[in-house]
Amino acid sequence: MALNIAYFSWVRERMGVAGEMVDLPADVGDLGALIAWLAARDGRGALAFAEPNRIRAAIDGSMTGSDAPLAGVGEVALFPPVTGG
Amino acid sequence: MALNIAYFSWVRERMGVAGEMVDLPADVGDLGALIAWLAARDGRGALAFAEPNRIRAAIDGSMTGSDAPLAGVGEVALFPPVTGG
Amino acid sequence: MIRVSVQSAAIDIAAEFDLHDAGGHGASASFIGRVRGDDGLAELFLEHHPQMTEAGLAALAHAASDRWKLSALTLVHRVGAMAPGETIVLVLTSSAHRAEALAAVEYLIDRLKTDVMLWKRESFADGRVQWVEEREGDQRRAERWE
Amino acid sequence: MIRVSVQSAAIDIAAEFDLHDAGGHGASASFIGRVRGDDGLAELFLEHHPQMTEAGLAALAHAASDRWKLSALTLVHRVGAMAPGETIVLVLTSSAHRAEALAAVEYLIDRLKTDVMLWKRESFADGRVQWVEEREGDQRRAERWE
Repeated sequence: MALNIAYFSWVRERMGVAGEMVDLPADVGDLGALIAWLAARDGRGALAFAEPNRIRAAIDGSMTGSDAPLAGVGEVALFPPVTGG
Repeated sequence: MALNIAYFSWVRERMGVAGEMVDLPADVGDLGALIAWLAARDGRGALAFAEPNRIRAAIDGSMTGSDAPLAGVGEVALFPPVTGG
Repeated sequence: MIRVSVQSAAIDIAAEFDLHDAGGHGASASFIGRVRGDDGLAELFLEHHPQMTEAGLAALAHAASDRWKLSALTLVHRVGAMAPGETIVLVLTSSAHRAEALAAVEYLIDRLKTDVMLWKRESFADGRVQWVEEREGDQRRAERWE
Repeated sequence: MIRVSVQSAAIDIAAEFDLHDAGGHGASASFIGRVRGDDGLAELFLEHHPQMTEAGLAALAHAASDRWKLSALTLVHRVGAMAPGETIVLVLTSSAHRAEALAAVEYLIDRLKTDVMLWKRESFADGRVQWVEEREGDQRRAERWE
């Protein structure tokens, strides 16, 4: 499955890109699995996602939990806790 | 004892004056007694102080309860509950 | 910096924000109360005690700055006659931290309604004139801070 | 009237108060957050998501206006690079009643800190650059509203 991922803040810096389109293996079905897959894929992923509990996610603009399914999703954003205001 | 009294809001209107200097009988020792004495003194006092629980007071600028003693006091203000803000 | 004013002139919100030195503080919170033109209200009159009202506001301002770490506090209350839409009161606080600025504003406006010698009189288009009654909710809100 | 803006231009407080139509409301409450120059901070940079940040602010604004009876709501957040003293965020609400205006401001600033896609990066005079960490207290304050 093709999926657009956007990265922000230090996740973006560690990944070295603001976003990418990935071709997801069939067994990566939810956000938690996506984060584990990115962490295992290469060195920059290992660095960015070393602490999955510090990663937050939004699917098509809505913040969501790590059990959110990926089927039919347009864009996933991965980032540290937000710090606006 | 001579005492300055200031009236505000509808207490002032019912008393017909913004203030007065009264010569207090010796047995009028606290605020509650002062209010009762004014209510008994004449018609306008009876009107203004018909409901003592609706009257608030300040002594020399500080809001105070009806058991506050009057000895040594400069000015007493009598008024309904405040409604600023 | 504490600024307290009881004034019969209109309250200039922008000028007060400037005076408050907005640029220097991490967080600023404000409350503005205005005359509501409900039920055909034509004029609101605020009666005050020439000295005690300002002293009451100043006491309140000092109580707030004892209670919270504030870098500035502005408390301006209008008195006399005003028309619907005009500003009755401005409360403005600044602090390094938002929680303190916000709490202080809420404290000041709550206590202002129960602790300061000010009385509102409403005049309506149909000729009715009435003194505003104390509201029980105001008393409860003010007591939260004790 | 709801106004939401995510902008890289400086926030003009006076203009926003005017736009908000201050004259027409009984009670207005505001919060202004500014860059603090603590520890030799030289620049604060706010990263955002071009579409989602504004959508998040709009969702928050609508949640507040569903929850309280507001006659106007302004929510302006700056993004990009800014210097100490500059305004990061302005929250401005109006209502017929003070409790609603004040509660809505507090809700908006609390949730803004946990629900909207914005990230702060600090650059210091000595060359250090760091992403601001989430504060536990912010999470607790935001959860009060659930």
